[in-house]
Amino acid sequence: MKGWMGKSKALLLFTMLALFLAGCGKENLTALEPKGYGAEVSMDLIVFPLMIMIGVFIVVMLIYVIALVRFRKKKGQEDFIPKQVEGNHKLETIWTVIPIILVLFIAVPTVFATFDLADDSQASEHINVEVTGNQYWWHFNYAGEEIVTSQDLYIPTGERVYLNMQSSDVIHSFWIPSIAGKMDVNPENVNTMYIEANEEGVYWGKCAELCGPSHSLMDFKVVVVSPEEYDQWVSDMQSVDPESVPEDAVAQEGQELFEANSCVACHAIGSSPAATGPNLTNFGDRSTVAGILEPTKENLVDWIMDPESIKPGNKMTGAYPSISEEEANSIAEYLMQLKPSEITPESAGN
Amino acid sequence: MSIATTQKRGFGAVLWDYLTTVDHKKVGILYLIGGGFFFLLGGLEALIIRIQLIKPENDFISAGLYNEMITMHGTTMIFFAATPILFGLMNYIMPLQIGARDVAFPFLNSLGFWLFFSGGILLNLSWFTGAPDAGWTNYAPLSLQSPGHGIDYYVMGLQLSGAGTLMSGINFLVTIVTMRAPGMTYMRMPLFSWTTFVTSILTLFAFPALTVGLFLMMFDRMFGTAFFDVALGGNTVIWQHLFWIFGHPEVYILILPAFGIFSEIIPTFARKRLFGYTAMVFATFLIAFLGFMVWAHHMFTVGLGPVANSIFAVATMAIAVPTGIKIFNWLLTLWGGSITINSAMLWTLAFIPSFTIGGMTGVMLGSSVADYQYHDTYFVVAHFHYVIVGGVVFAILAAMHYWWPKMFGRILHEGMGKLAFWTFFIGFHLTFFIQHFLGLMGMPRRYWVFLENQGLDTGNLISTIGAFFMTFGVIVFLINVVYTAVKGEKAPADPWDARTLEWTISSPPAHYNFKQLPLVRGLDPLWIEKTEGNGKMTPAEPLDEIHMPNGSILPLIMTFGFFVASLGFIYQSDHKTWLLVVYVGMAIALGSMLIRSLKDDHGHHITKEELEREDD
Amino acid sequence: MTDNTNTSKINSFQKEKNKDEMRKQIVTFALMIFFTMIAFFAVMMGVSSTFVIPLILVLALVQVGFQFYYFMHMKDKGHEVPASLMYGGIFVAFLVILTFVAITWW
Amino acid sequence: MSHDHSLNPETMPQDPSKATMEGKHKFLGLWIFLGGETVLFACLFGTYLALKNSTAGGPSTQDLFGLELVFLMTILLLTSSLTSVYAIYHMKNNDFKKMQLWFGITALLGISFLACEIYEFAHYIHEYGFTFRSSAFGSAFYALVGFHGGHVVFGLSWLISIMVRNAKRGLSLYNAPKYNTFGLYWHFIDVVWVFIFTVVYLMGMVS
Ligand code: HEA
Ligand code: HEA
Ligand SMILES: [Cu+2]
Repeated sequence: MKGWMGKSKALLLFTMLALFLAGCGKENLTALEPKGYGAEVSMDLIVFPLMIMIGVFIVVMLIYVIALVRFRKKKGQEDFIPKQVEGNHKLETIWTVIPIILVLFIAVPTVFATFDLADDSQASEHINVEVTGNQYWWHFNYAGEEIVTSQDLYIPTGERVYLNMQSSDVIHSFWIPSIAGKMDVNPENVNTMYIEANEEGVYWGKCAELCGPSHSLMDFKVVVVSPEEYDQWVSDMQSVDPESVPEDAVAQEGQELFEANSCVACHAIGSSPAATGPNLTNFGDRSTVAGILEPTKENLVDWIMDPESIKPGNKMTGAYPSISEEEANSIAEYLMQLKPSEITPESAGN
Repeated sequence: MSIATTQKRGFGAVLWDYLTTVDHKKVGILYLIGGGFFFLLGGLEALIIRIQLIKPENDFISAGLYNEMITMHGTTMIFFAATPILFGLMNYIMPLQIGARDVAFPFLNSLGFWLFFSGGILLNLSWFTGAPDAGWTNYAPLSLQSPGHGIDYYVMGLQLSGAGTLMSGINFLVTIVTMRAPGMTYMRMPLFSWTTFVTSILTLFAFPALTVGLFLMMFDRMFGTAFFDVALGGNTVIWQHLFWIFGHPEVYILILPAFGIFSEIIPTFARKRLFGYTAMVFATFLIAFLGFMVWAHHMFTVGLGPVANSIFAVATMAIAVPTGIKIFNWLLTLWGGSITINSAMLWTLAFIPSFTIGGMTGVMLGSSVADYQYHDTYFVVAHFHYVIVGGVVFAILAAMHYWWPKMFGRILHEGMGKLAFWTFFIGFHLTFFIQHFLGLMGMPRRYWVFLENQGLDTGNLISTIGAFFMTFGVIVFLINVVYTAVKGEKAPADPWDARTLEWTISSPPAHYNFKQLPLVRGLDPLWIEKTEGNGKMTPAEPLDEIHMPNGSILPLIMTFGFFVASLGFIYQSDHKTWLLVVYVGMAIALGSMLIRSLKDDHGHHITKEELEREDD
Repeated sequence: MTDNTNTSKINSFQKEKNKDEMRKQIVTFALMIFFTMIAFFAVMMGVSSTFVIPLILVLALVQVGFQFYYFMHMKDKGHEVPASLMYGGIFVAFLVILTFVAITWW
Repeated sequence: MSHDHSLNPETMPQDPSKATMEGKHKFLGLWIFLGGETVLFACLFGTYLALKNSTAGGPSTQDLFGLELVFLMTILLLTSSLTSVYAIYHMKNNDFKKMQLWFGITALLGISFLACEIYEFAHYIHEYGFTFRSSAFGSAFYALVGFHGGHVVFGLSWLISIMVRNAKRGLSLYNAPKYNTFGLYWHFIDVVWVFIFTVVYLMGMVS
């Protein structure tokens, strides 16, 4: 049995390492393949302590296995009484001092990194986005730019983006595993963190603090584009005319329904910072419907018809009179054609 | 003998005996039964959680129900399973280990049990009307918004049981300070008694924070105060602080007795004195001390700022040092011993690597910047199940096999013991090891569903399979218990060739424990007598009559009063007539308190003649 | 039982000791009242807050020390366990209050 | 009778409250409990300190508090601490009547303190509309001071019930510990009040 246990541990360790080296999980979601500054700093402080832990674990297991192999009760020596050792000062000193040193090895870089990631002294020189967490969606207001989006956050590569975050209801937590660690979004104060992405792409973001039934469905995306594309996107977004009437007849009808059914009361189109419901200015460009569904019209119709079945406990359910499938279809048509920019999650390489 | 007479009594008489008992051994058994029941319930909830997560976007249970499930699982396991089972063991074993006939406050002891039990029942009543759903940590303001009465049940249930736990803690402290047998100095106390002592100190200082937190929560929810109401200037972070000022010490309340249990079992089965006894005692105190200075490591992402995060990060990591001292002392106790491996020892040996892994992920979590990634993911879930299941649950199961003969006079079946161990052990690592990776791969905790195509499917499936293995193990253990009760081998006083005082008296012990208090001549008193003396303790006093407390039904009635009042509090926010229920409940509780203080109770005496008659 | 006869028969040394202690406690009490008056007086006089807040806090601590050591006999023999547990409680209390003053608000 | 705990000159021990095992247990148990209470009140103080400026537009400390009443309350409670010491002094001299008398005075002082507190709260509610629902500050204030008041109420009921119960029984080894334990508790209430008048009222008036 003893041998088995020792081996099983070795095996576990080995698989652990193998998995680790191969990298695992979805590449735009996992924290193990950092694509941004915060995630890199965290990764260093994951790997280095892990190495120390593996070392310590090997030492512990060595003593353990040898003790179990050598000092099992032997046949024929049932009455053997081992020497009753009280202790050993030298050994005890060793295993007090070495862990202290190891812990210091971890502690020092941790403290430096903590201060590094909390540094917001340069916030004013960089892009600032006000992030509002809501049950169960995210609102992004680009400070001073008159740009408002929901669910999809666009940022350029290689630049720090400061997020000033507050919640409108309960506590949420803003997390994009491959770009940066998480930060809580509290109702009573503004928390600031910065993110900086190295590679273009669309990264998965998640809410990490239990916030109600649909907590697990409060996903969002970070669309990382090149600085040029970002500038392009900014100017596209700034030139949106919220009043513009779509060409397609169904979509026109949809727009009227959108207003008649008081959808507009909650959902702004344009740069209004109001955040009762998600801003829909660039809905047609969105990577998802409701943060989790494929961006198809069918999904949108389903959502409009019965949001409760998709996100239990959401605040849209019951906020408007019931709607026929046909009406929902028109509204969906209208929303899907809101595509103000060429720069989309698709172009960023979804 | 007295056991025989117990068996011959009718069911009603036995029941009445347990309902009114103030005997620390029976109270201990009540704790084990109550805690065991809640463990099964919590385990069932865990199983439901795992079934829901067996595949992506599963709809085995609804989103709301899932949140209720995790909340109840966490709350039940921590407050109503692990803690009370450990308190039951302390109740039963500690007085025997220090050579006492009783605890200092027998009445309070039984009151403590009933309060715990009624708290658990109250909490679980919420299943009928909607259980709490804001996680076991119950963060405001989510908990304030939660509709229905689920959270109210959580608040009142924990308040009741918290009061009970605090009482037990005080009781243990006074018992250890004043009731040690002659010659049992502090530095001769077995480690399980030491950890009981330190755990009680932790209880004493940690539970008041929870009490206050729950009070504020109760007032915010039921009476419209504004502690956590941001609109009126409240601050939700206060709840988080209060909860974790309690919550972190609470995890050491769980693990320290577990350490104590292992420190008893290892020397017994290695036939060797505990290596570095003094260092072990010292490390226990150090862990307790540091345990109060790290709570904000649960709040690294709250935005407390880099100074607070750094301080708490470093303090957290420091706990690795005293814990390491313990691990190495156990290893060195094994080293050079003559090791017997049976079920109790299997659980113990499995603990060392399992807990070490859990502790090491703990230190990794303590690195605040890394925690920005780990926090609220399955990595944390993996960490704490490694320390709790691999530490506390293993310890409880080890203790069951070790002390079962003492408590029930029969030895648990070895074959079934081993089967249960192996299935549970394998299942445990299957379930939780993979969760480290799930967390880092981007799976937050408390997720009702995980979406398809996120690379999380296989890991979750493996994890669920592991949970079924654990279930199998638990069921085998239950069968073992039943089998042993019916057919188990009878246990002698000292079946393991052990070292401490509890093994000097019959299994199970007479209700006064020691006919004559033993004279303790050193650490491991029984071992000393076995190697240097005649194998029996020398009495420290002549045979004389023994003073024992009287049983009483009042603790149960008092608890019933509080229970009723709690229900009243929960529903008075719907309709004020429920206040009547509060008054009735309080009247019952206060009335029985009054009776208790007005009616003198001097206890009873067991005469010398009776004692002599019981001499076989 | 008749109290008067009892009292007279109590060991006179013990009685003297009790009296002595009582005298100390009255002095303690007088000091406590005195400190209280200083504290209230300082606040009512509107002494500057940078000075008065530390002052009243120190006065409170001293008063509480008196309560514990004299009125509650923590200075006496046989109070080692209560004293150490009290220190434990005070330590935790200190941490708690420090936290709430220093880091609950940003 | 071998189990008669009542005292006579021959059996009078040095300190009757600690002569029996049970007495010792009670005394130590209460001390330990007070260690826990320290943390309990620290949490309430902490909450108060964190929330005391969150008045949500309602009255603030300076609008509300008046020091005269607080001073009176302080003197009442401090004095009651001294009278309870006197009572214990008489207990140690085995003078039951005087002990009851001084404990009686203690109870009266405690009741007057409570009356002042009730008056104070009523005043805030009626004059300023300041309740525990007004603001986070209101909640925290009433929670802290009210919790202390609750302790006073509990202490008084405890004292009165042992005084009544033992009025005709004289001092014994069975009831001496009860009085003594109560005395300890009462001092602790005083300790907490010292911090309340300093931290809540005096510091609330300084700004
Ligand atoms: C029995 C319960 C128990 C125990 C013993 C521990 C022990 C430890 N825990 Fe754990 N913890 C929990 C139960 C427990 N924990 C729970 C329930 C949660 C989650 C609550 C929730 O959010 O729901 C949690 C969460 C938790 C977090 C917060 C994570 C987050 O939410 O983001 C952190 C962060 O620092 C942490 C750290 C630690 C550390 C450093 C220890 C240390 O005590 C471990 C020390 C042990 C060792 C280190 C191993 C042995 C030592 C050696 C072999 C010596 C050499 C070692 C080194 C030099 C490293 N724990
Ligand atoms: C003592 C503490 C303890 C223990 C022992 C366990 C034991 C287990 N826990 Fe956990 N767990 C917590 C404390 C504990 N847990 C806490 C505090 C949380 C956090 C909650 C929160 O987020 O708020 C948590 C959360 C938690 C999660 C995360 C949920 C989420 O975040 O979404 C998961 C998921 O796998 C899980 C699984 C398990 C499993 C499989 C076991 C297994 O080890 C269980 C094994 C036992 C059994 C399988 C029992 C089998 C018996 C029967 C089935 C018989 C039934 C018969 C009758 C009732 C008559 N637990
Ligand atoms: Cu912790």
